[in-house]
Amino acid sequence: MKIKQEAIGDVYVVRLSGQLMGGPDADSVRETILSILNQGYKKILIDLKDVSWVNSTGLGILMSAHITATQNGGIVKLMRISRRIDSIFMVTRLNTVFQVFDKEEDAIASFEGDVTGQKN
Amino acid sequence: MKIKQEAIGDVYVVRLSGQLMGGPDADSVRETILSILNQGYKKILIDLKDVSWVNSTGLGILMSAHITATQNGGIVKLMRISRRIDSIFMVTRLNTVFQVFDKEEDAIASFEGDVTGQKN
Amino acid sequence: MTLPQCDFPADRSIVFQMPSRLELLVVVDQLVQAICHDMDFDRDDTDAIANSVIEAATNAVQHAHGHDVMRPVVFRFCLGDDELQIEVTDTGPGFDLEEVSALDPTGPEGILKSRGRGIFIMKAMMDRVDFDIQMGKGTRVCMAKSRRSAEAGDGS
Amino acid sequence: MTLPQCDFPADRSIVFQMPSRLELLVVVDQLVQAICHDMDFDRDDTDAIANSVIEAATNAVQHAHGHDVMRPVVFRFCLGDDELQIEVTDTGPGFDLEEVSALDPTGPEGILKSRGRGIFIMKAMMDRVDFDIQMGKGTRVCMAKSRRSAEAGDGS
Ligand SMILES: Nc1ncnc2c1ncn2[C@@H]1O[C@H](COP(=O)(O)OP(=O)(O)O)[C@@H](O)[C@H]1O
Ligand SMILES: Nc1ncnc2c1ncn2[C@@H]1O[C@H](COP(=O)(O)OP(=O)(O)O)[C@@H](O)[C@H]1O
Repeated sequence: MKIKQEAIGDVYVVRLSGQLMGGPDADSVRETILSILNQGYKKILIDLKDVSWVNSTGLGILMSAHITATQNGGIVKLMRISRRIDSIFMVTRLNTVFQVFDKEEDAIASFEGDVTGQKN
Repeated sequence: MKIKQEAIGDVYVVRLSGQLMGGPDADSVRETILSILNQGYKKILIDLKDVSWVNSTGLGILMSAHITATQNGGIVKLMRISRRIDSIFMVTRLNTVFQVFDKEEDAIASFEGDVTGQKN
Repeated sequence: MTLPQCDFPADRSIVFQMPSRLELLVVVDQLVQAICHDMDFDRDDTDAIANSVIEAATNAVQHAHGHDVMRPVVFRFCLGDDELQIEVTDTGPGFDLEEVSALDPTGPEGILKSRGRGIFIMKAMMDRVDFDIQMGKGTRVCMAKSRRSAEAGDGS
Repeated sequence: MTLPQCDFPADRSIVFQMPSRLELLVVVDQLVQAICHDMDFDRDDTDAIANSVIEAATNAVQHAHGHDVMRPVVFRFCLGDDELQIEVTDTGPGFDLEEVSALDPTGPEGILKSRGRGIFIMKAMMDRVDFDIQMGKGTRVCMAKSRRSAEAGDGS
């Protein structure tokens, strides 16, 4: 799995590619999320466009990101998940935990007023 | 492998899809070529656009088609072969036996005056 | 490997064996996709089967073999007329299926956990999932799924 | 199967076994593509390797096993740092390699034949191809190819 990062205004976009399946992936996503929170960003958007599949360990990585962010007053949203990943989200009900967007602009716009603590 | 056929003027286009690898493929291509020649067509164009790969048995099928056509005063040309199939044509020198075209219009045009006996 | 061999007929069996490396799950995924394509499974069923095999393989690599790359994971596929059967076998310690199945990963407590979804996903996505667990010897996960079109006539 | 087992190390070996059915060559192709992708082979080398494995498998199915679906073809892959080694093993009658290699399939006589290109293709597309033929017992084709980038430093 590869990770690219980009700040768009006060939203920090994390673009993953490859497969999200645990092992070293878990640590690198966790560290990325922590460093983003440490920089003061609260709004995190994970782009899964180039992730072909996710296993349950990968779902755990996303759930940890969610919990870490929430504990630090932040929020994690997802965008551009494939039909295959969507089906695993439905089955595991993670679609009730994460807001998921098809379009980047809608995802970015959705953060408006979501988090009171802005990047300082 | 699937076979579709279409007469465009006096050129008979045979469109293959799938893989060309012997077994039942050999018979169906042979029968197709023979029936085309029996209908009086001499100009045969095999479209390989939707053939992902060819093995040596598949090359043998094409070579048999070439020989059958030639023996009956006809000619077989090929079009739209993938990079992968091209490499196997280079290695086996079948590129010296068959004329291969990238575009259908060029392939069709190339038959002009190729064969004296027209469809009757 | 002391587990009983499966009795898939030779003319319909594909066997695949790989070291316990998570990186190779991408190869497993492609293999399963190709088998499902050959059997004319549709896109959604293919994804469901590939997801389930990956879950079973992930458990074998992580939990059974602890990422010990010298220990192979064995996959057997039986390509039936309308049904694909799959066995994933490891030589790990086994586990208590009842215990791990006790917590619903979609319930209020389970959903916030970062683990415990693998077996649930297999059960949700396949028609049948059985575990043959021999404590201290190994686990064999047996799964099956029929083509949708094959079910069309059964009135369900 | 009386042929000697290969000595690929367990932590780098993938094994694949299938019935003698030409339709399954599409599965072999996808498997080889996935392994080559995992090893970072480029497009052209991947095609060359897939073509060669398909040739060896075609020979095993057609010539060695005469399409007898009860007789499995076994593939072993050793994923080295820079080189992929592949063995394709059948339990057929074997053959006279010198005899079948006598006619050049690109020469004026050979080019017009509809057969006799399989072994030539393997030799042209792989770095190494060896045959371990045991008459009446079986044939094992051993092939290897290195990544181009891996050769870049050797001055060739
Ligand atoms: N093949 C196996 N060998 C040993 N233990 C296993 C195996 N499969 C599952 N387990 C045990 O069952 C638990 C639940 O597995 P699972 O539902 O896949 O979720 P997860 O892998 O996320 O923990 C695992 O944590 C592990 O303790
Ligand atoms: N695995 C094998 N078992 C038995 N005979 C084989 C095997 N591989 C090749 N042969 C023999 O060698 C000949 C040449 O093989 P090849 O170069 O692949 O061309 P082709 O398969 O088109 O004949 C075959 O016709 C067959 O007689």
